[in-house]
Amino acid sequence: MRYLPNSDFDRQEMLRAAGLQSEEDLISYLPAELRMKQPLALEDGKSEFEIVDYFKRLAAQNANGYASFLGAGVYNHYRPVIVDAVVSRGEFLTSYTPYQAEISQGTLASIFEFQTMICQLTGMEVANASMYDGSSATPEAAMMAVRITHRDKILIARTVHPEYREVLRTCTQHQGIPVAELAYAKNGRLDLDDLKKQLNQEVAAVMVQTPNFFGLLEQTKEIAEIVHAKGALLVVIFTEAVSLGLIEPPKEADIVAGELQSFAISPSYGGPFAGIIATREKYIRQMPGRLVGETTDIDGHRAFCLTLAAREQHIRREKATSNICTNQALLALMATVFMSLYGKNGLRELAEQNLAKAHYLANKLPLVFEGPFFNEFVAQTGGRDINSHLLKNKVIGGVPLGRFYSELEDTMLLCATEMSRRADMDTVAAAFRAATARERSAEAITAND
Amino acid sequence: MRYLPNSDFDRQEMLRAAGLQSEEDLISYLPAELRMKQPLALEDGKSEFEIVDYFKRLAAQNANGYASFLGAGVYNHYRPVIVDAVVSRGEFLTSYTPYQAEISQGTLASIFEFQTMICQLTGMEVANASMYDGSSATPEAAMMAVRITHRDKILIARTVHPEYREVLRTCTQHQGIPVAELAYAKNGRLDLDDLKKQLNQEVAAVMVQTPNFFGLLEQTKEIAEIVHAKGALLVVIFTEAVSLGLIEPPKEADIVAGELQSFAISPSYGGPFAGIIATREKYIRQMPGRLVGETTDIDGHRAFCLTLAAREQHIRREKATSNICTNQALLALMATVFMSLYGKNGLRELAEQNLAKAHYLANKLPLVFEGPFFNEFVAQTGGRDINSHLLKNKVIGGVPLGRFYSELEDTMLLCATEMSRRADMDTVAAAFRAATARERSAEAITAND
Amino acid sequence: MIKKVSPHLVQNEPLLFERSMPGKRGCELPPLDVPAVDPKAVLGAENVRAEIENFPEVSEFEVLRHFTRLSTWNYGIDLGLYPLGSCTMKYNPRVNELVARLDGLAWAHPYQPEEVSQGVMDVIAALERALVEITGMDAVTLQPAAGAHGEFTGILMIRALLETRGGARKKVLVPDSAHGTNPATAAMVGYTVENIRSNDRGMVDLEALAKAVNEDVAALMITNPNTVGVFEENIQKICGILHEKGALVYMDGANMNALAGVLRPGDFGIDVMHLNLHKTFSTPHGGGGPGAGPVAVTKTLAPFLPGPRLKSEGDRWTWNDDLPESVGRVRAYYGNFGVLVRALAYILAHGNGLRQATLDALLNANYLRALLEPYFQIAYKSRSMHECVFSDDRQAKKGVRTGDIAKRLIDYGFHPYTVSFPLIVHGALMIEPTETEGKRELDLFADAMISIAKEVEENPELVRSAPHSTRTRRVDEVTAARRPIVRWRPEQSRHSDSATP
Amino acid sequence: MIKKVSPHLVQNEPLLFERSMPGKRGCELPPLDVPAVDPKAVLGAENVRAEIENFPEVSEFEVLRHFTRLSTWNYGIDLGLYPLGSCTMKYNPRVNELVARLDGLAWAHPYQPEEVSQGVMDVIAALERALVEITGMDAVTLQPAAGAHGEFTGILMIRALLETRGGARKKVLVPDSAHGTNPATAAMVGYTVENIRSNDRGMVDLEALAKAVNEDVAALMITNPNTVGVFEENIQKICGILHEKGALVYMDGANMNALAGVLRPGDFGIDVMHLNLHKTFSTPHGGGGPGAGPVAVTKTLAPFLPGPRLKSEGDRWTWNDDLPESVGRVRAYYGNFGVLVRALAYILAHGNGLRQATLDALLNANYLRALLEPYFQIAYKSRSMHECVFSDDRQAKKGVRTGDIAKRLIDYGFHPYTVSFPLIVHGALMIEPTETEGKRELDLFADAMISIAKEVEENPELVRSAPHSTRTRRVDEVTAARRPIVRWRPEQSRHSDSATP
Ligand SMILES: Cc1ncc(COP(=O)(O)O)c(C=O)c1O
Ligand SMILES: Cc1ncc(COP(=O)(O)O)c(C=O)c1O
Repeated sequence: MRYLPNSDFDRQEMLRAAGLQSEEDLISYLPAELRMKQPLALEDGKSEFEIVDYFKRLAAQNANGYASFLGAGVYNHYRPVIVDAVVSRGEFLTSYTPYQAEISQGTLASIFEFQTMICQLTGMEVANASMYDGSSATPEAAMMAVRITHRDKILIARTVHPEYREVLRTCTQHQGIPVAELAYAKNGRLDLDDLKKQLNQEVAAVMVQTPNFFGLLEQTKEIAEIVHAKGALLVVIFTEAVSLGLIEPPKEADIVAGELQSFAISPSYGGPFAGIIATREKYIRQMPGRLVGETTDIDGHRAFCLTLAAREQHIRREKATSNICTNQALLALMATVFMSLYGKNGLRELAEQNLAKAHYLANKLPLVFEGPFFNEFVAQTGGRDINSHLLKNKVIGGVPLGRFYSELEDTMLLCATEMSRRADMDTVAAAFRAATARERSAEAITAND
Repeated sequence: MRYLPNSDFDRQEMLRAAGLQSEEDLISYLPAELRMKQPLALEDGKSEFEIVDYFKRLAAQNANGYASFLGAGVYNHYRPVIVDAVVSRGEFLTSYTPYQAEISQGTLASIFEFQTMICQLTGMEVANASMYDGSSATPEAAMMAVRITHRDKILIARTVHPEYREVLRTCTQHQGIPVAELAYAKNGRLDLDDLKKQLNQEVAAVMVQTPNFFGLLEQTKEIAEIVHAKGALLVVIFTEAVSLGLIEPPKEADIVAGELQSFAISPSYGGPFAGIIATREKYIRQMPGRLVGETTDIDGHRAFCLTLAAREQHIRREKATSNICTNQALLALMATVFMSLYGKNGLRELAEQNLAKAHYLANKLPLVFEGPFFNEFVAQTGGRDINSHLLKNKVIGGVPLGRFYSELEDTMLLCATEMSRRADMDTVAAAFRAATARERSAEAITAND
Repeated sequence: MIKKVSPHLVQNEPLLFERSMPGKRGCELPPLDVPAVDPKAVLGAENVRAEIENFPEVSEFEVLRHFTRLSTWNYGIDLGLYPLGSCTMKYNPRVNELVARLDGLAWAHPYQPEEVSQGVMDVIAALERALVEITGMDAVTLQPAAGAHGEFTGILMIRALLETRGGARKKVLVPDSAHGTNPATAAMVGYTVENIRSNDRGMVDLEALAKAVNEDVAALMITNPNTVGVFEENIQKICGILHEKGALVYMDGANMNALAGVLRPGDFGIDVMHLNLHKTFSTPHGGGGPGAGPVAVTKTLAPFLPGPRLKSEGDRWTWNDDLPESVGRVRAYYGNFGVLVRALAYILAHGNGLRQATLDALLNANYLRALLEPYFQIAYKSRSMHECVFSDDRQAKKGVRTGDIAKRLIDYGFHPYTVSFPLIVHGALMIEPTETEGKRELDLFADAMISIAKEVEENPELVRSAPHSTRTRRVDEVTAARRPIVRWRPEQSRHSDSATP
Repeated sequence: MIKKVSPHLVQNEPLLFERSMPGKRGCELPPLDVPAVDPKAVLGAENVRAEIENFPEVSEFEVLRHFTRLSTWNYGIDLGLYPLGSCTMKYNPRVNELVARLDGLAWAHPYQPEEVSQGVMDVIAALERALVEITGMDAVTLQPAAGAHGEFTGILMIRALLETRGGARKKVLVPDSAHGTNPATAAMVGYTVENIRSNDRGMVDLEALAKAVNEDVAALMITNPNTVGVFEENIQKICGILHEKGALVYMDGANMNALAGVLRPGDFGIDVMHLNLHKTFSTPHGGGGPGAGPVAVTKTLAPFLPGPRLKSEGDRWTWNDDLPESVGRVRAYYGNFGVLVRALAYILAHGNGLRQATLDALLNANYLRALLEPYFQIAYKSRSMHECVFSDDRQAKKGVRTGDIAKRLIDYGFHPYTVSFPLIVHGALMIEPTETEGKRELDLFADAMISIAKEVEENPELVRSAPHSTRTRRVDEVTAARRPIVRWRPEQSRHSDSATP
């Protein structure tokens, strides 16, 4: 087998050196009744050519070359070519957690850069080396708040990504952490009155997302004031990292939990992505996840190493801040390369293009909410199956919101990014218009009857 | 511009250090009448996204996902993924000719391996580091023979790739090297009688290709005896390197000139490929091209370096064996990785699969020649446009030979490799059958009229 | 003598921030094909940020060169043996990287209509099937993002099942040899952790276990082969003890590389287990992830699997959300799909030949053990499976600890083994070669270890102060933790490092 | 002080043949879907070879690791400045690698029907157009595989033209500063070569030229800017002198990186020229190729271009073979197409901004010249364009030659400049930074050069015996040439190298 470097000759020599007669001797001492009698019911091993062929056939069964207006936590941004050039270097790809600092300075330095850039973007003081994704960072942030405040209730806005909220529920349900949801107002943003109503001294954290699931900016400053007045922490979640190129960072938050998929991580049917948690310096020892710190080697040269491991499972075991171990280093590296490439001005221009594209499209559609939005917005479908029509033209429309919000049955969430071509947006607009026109003429016919 | 690392601030500082006022000063001393007044009539620089998009659109205008039975010097073989993993390493991709041996041992060692494997494959004693391609290696081999024999006439078989012969003519026409062609016999192989007739004491070299352009094996042993008896050199050319996994190497040749495209080099509309010249040790100083030799460093450790540079243009100038400078190192590296991966047994199995596929297809088609063939053969079309019919079914048929041999107007050269699927071969066979059937029924109709 | 490496040069490189210069950038956008909008106008001035302070400004080539240079400071499997015990650092086939990047897979959006997602769904279905076959369990979820996440999912399911049986119970038992994620997981699901001691053969002490198991115990989390590389020969009895009291058995499958094609946890009596695709199934470790930690369960537990679940409807796949007993999602979307593609590609490459891979993994570990046992104290006399664990007892007498030997290995051109884990072994050296290493590399490693053992006798200080030949010498981790600097700030840098200009 | 690099370790690695072991392989084939045939039966036993003796047998991972390790012994532009004069070692954008590998381009067969080749033909047409615009010439062929091949093509065309005018003539004039390919090319086309000396400003001596030009002269091959980096300010006069005698002017365009967007050879009076796409247009040098050497000509010479030529027929491209005056093909198919794709991608990226790239190339060279002139003897006082050439005169007094300084630069973390070329400069140091280097890297280089200049004064032996810190130290090239070993054979190896196990 091409992946196995030992020849039969090698094997014989090695068995002899190990004092064994045959390969069978490697396992013959194991309980006989447990040893497999039959080979695995898998096919024979395949050649590389067949493997490529197999996946090409499967890949061809999915949407290929469609224009898409899906967002909802997974965004369609350009991936600069340099990103794969970097992460394909075996020295990055095939190394593991940099426990051995002396031969892992490449990974360590890049994570240090990552942590710094995340702080610069979010307005936080410290950031970790990555979480699995934004959805799993959400309960981690909640639990962190519980540890910090010694309170145990969580309030989360209904405008947070529905699947993130579901993950939060899954993770908190058996820990005695009650979770309640906060309504949104007519304008699609957190209902501040509901917040005030539900907030009390038991609440460890209030969790909001901005831009929220509807694409709208939440009023994080106002929310922070309300939350802090009751001694709770404000956790700000983001799913669209590109927005941070343009939008005021949530400096008033105590914890920021986010998803960096937008930064050169391909959608990949939902993963692997890279989550982060960032916070204030004073909470650093309550953070989950790996942290890289700067230090020196014995010659006094700058060096980096994993640090504050006393928070982690391999040292603290059941008292650790989280059980997280393997995280998303390579994806964080992609995001680091992406941020380095776009840089200060590029990231802003990127965000501005997203803003412009989304507003171009939104201006042509019937919107459900009025507030300021970044690159997503909710449009009224009036119950018409616009998506099926678009799909026939190789355009994937928006995410129907009925599946997450029963009150939004006849709406869809659309996203436009720098990748959205004007012509495709015009196609979407036309489909909306056509659907309305069809309905109007249908009404006309009915009226005439 | 993203490729230019100097900021405007850098530029100002550097201009100052260079004693210049402005960028204009870098060129203001040049003849004013020559300095461009207008900017280049090119578009504005494009973003990476636009570049990718542009080439994707062009790529989509070519055959994509077609089955193909084209060969004729460019073969459709599987390219193992490791090849690109290796040649994408910046240390290989972005270095140049290894003049500075101490920081080029990677390139040098791999060329040394390449030279060795080419010798092992061809049965020659020495091989160079690469030529542009097989077609340009052909005149280089001819001129080498002229230098060695101090004779000046070249005989080349008509069964050598027609474009190689054309290149030979282009290159020799002004050097006082007459070139004559040798006919092929009924069986599609070199006509030994014609060879004997044309061969004389003026002939420096006889050049044959095996497998020849029709896919047939030439009788190189017999030819060698005839050629050597007259004191001429035998140059054996190959275009299908995979054949060397199975076919007796041309040990009796004095010079071997070949093309390695089959070894993990993509067809790329005809280039870049990698040619080679291999020969006997005694002719080494008459070889063109780079050569890597083994030596030691001052500590006595094994090391490699470019050697016998006294043959080359940068030392010998007008007396050099060739003007070749930049050659095809990265493609030679691809071939090296390919040979390493397949190895002794893999290469044989690969060749056997090619043999089997070609014979499967050939057995179903009307063949023009009878001799032993490897993975190409000539089929009779009877003047029917089989290719157009196949093309509609996303199958590219064979190369029509009329364009190269007027006497073979109604034939095509087909190639089957390990990539040819049985089903596609059956499609080709059916098309041939259908064409005959159509004609027969057309004949029948005509007869009935 | 050091045979495997030679001294050479590597490029220095400052941090990106130190390389930054106003006005540069490494990526450009196409011209906007719609009217620009004024951010302040549409978002409100208060919502528009000032420039991102100190964010880097660098050209494209500088970015590539920056990270290329950084990469040369790293060691990876591609460069040589990486015998990090418990991590199964095997070859990462490059074809897997290629297929995971095919447009139709890499650019599939999790919310795209199912009718244009059948290919990705097929990948998921095929991998679930293969893992069911390999583990001998009944059903698999691919949602968890890593081993620890899988553990969480599995223990949560146990909790959910027990609740339907009258109560979640209080405790999870964890052998003292277990990986840190096991107790941390149990705690995250609201259980208290009770340690079970190992016996002198490196296995769970049956008596201690039997004593500990009672109606308060929800589950045992067992690793098999365990972290000392020893097969828990009483695994069936162990499962029996737990099951008898209505408790369940969770198996940490991190060491599945010792079993695939040879033994199936489904036959042991295991109720739930996770797999680490980034270990057994060769998806790249990437400097610390991504991973994937599928969880396999028995029929009994299947209804509790996180949703949604794949369901076939005629000749097509659909996502089924209607799972009343499910513990709920453990993450958004469907898992680390890109990792799943790679793992499936790996499984296809071996097919039923996975058994040979496993046997080679065992052989390599046993070969190394045989070569090293004369020089290092083996932790347990029991037979080893895929890894062998030594103690530094002999070397400690000279004042050299496992961490020192590890650093000295770096000078010899190897990535060290896992240091000081498992905790039950005094000064552990945990060595896992994996099956993708050949005899030549193993011989060089054994030579290096033996040579270091001699150095410990003759010149322990040489070992204690290693590494000596790396760009960065022994790193001061204590200072890093005492006064943490976890981000760059202008002028604050701790270094006095003329070597990074 | 050495700032740019630090000592570190690199892996050793034997040759593949030394790693080989019977029975291994790194690539497998799908099962054959047609009946196997017996080679001896269909080919004749005498035509079937025995096994390939000593051909390597290695597993996939070993192959990858082998070449990865080898790669770490190399220096490339990706690692740092590569100021190899005359070679224009600039950044190789990675997007170019991506687009050249798109299936529709990389897998296009040169004989596939034109109706399914319009995209590749469009690439060729677009690049021809762009090069015509950049050079100011009238037509371009993309067939030649490299610069030297382009020279051959160009001189051949001159010969063909002259033959239509009554005779090929005998001589080609070549300035003594020319690259070795120029005289070698002239010889290959059957011309004798006459050297023209340069004046003390580093330019062609007009008088010497005028004297040499007569009816025997077919052409002058001139490089502009020439190999000392100086613009031939009399270029129009020079062309006039040649043209007056019915001779032609060939321009070696290797240094086009100094001109693009600023000056056009078409305006100088040049008749034929080549471009090196692997220099000016950034296609990767790949350890010594591939390149591409398009040739641009005036209208007069266009009919002589090698065929086939692209021709537009309505809205599609077709290949035209009907070119009675063509010199004929200079290679099979249509040129190094994959290289052409990369060059076009590069041109699209800059567009009319190529001028800025050129200005930056000039600035970088002039900046370095200014920094180094106090320490090294500049070859000519004339203004420099894209490269600056020094002589080792000052250092030679201490017994240190340009080759020694070059080797010492390696210790400082740089690839050396071009050594001992052009020949007219005594002990030449030929330095071409290119525009894709930034000030920081140039400053480090200047520091290194200045530091070495001081070492020459204080400790010349240190420089003479460099490099000191590389895996391979100064290589004995003399022995290599005296008794050449150009292939591996079992037991024959010259090395006593315990460092490569
Ligand atoms: C035995 C064992 N269990 C669990 C884990 C945790 O797996 P992961 O890192 O994928 O979360 C590891 C990983 O190191 C391990 O070795
Ligand atoms: C001035 C000059 N002319 C010609 C050449 C030859 O070009 P190539 O190496 O592409 O054949 C070179 C290349 O080094 C050169 O520098």
